[in-house]
Amino acid sequence: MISDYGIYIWSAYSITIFILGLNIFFALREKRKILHLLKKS
Amino acid sequence: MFAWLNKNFLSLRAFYINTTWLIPWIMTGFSLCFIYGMFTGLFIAPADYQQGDGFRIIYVHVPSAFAAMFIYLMMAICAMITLIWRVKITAICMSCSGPIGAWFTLLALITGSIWGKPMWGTWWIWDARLTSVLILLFIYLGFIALQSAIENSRTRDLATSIMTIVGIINLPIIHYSVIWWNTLHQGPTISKLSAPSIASSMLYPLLAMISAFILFYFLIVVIRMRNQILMREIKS
Amino acid sequence: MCIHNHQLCINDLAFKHEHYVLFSKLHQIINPGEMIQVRGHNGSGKSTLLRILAGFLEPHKGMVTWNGHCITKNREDYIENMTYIGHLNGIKSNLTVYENLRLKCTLFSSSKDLNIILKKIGLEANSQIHAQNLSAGQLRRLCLAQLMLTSAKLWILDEPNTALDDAGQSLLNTLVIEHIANKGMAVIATHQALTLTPTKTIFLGDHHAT
Amino acid sequence: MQLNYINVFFQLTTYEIKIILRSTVAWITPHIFYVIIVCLFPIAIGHDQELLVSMAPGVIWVAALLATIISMGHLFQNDYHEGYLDLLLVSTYPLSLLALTKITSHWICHGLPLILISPLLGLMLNLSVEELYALIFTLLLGTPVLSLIGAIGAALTVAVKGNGLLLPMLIMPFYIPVLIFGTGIMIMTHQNMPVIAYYAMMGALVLLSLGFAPILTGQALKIGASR
Repeated sequence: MISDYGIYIWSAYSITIFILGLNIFFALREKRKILHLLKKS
Repeated sequence: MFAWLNKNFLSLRAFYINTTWLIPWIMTGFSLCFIYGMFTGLFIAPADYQQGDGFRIIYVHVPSAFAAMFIYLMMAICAMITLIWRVKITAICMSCSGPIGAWFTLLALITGSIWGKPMWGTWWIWDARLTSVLILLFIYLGFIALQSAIENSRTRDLATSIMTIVGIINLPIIHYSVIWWNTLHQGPTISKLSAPSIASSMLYPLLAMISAFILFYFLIVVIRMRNQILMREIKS
Repeated sequence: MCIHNHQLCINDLAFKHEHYVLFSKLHQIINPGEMIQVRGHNGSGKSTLLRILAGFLEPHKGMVTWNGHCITKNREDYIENMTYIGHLNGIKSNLTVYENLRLKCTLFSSSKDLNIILKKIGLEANSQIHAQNLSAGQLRRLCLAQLMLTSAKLWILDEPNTALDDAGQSLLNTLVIEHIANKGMAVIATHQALTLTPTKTIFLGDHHAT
Repeated sequence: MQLNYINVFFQLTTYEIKIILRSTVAWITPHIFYVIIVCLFPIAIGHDQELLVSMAPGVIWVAALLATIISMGHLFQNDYHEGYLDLLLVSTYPLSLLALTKITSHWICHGLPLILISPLLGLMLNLSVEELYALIFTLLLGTPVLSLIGAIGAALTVAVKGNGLLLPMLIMPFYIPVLIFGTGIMIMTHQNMPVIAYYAMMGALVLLSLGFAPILTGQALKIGASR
């Protein structure tokens, strides 16, 4: 198990997952917006 | 041959149809690699005898730095194709890749500095590798700025292509000059970021994470390209 | 192929702005000795069409060919035979009139006698004056001197008669007539009627605007 | 034909230089800016001689970079707004040749004076004679690269409204190798180390950008000027 530097490792991993999630979020939000536009037109 | 390619792969419509079934596959591949890499990287791989558990940050830092450079290479290839054959799909690919690349570069910088804190005792060090990644971030930001400044879509595609090509010519020069600069200024010669002769039990999770990041890039870029294709469809 | 056998061919040309179609399905053939007038109201895409013909812009559909070759692919050959005057004069304001002419001579590799040209455009007395002190009409005349410098077969003129007085207009007319008589071609965009009758007319925008 | 190109190149360059020099204020401003930036540093840091000497290469080079970018903004902007760029585009000569004339004239009007002023500034920052020579030589090799690379960015952003800050953002990263070698050579001169190899590297940079930049600038002009 992780014994030393725990806080650094966890923060690095959580930031990674956060940024990856942010990318997915942006892409999907863009998609939702465009689908909304498509429905209107 | 070109007409055939155009009909089956390069036209926007064909791309949209072809990628519909591709997305779930990329997603599965990404999840498998990511979960395996995360799990073994965090819990299975043995601790480094010099850095202890601190080296585990390598499993997010190196893949993101690799992805950042890989994405720039992809953009440069797309830029070449756009300039030479005026293919639309590669231009869309390039414009969608820019922001993703910038995110990965930022991630590499953040994880790098988090790694640096326990290893070097400071958040930031003007080490050759970190500095050249920082410059890569600036280039990405310039790309995004140019992209958002030009309104006409065709001009934008071609102008950013040229900019990307200037970047790819310059990047190796920047990289080597930064390395030279680093030795000149006699900075701390700890190169802990490179892990020489890595044990295979440490290597497999790393490879898995690298492929996970690349697959993630493909996933996002395909989704965003499909968005752009729909957007252009709406506009016309 | 005979040397006079030039032909500019507009084939199914379409151009759209980000949101709307400016023009589409444009066909026209221009042969030596012909003059085309492009007509249409403001914003109907006259300048855009001319910029496409000059190769500055790429159309979204269709193509423009010169002697059967696409003008963007075979640009060197086309450029030798084409000259373009936009609605901007392209005059360097801090060079004198004479220097501006010399600069154009260099750009179009011409060796004509500049004094004759200066006399023709009526700027002989002003030849040592900086171009920023000229009036709009004088600037336009200086700009049109380009037509006397090049040996291009095809002239693409965007609103050539703006700001010109009567003498300037007639100078332009004689230039165009001479050019057409020498088996030249001209594409002229204007929203006002020309004094000389065009061979063909391209209408942009509302088709009943005649 | 080849001779003709060289002829045209010289004629056009002369005209471009005339054009730049006649709008005196726009021509002088970047140089004054350069001097002011360099003078700001001693004022900000204080008159610690040791510190100033060790900072001088960096200060001078960064100021030179900024001054070049400032003057770069005007490189194609006026041509674009006056319609002169259209003339260049329909000229029978290759665009890369015309771009090279613009770049050369820019370097002669903005790069050379920069080099001429810099020994003076170097003296104010207490540089030794060897370092002054190094400063002049590195600037002599470095400023053409700055003009060449900057021209690509200037051509790309020519049609962008309010491109004041876009251009620096775009091309600053590409200036970094020049900055590194320029300051590096001066530091090595200060430490009495052999520097010939690094001059050769800068020379290589000049040749490389001389090869690529005019072509890319020509292409960029064609693209940037489409409106």
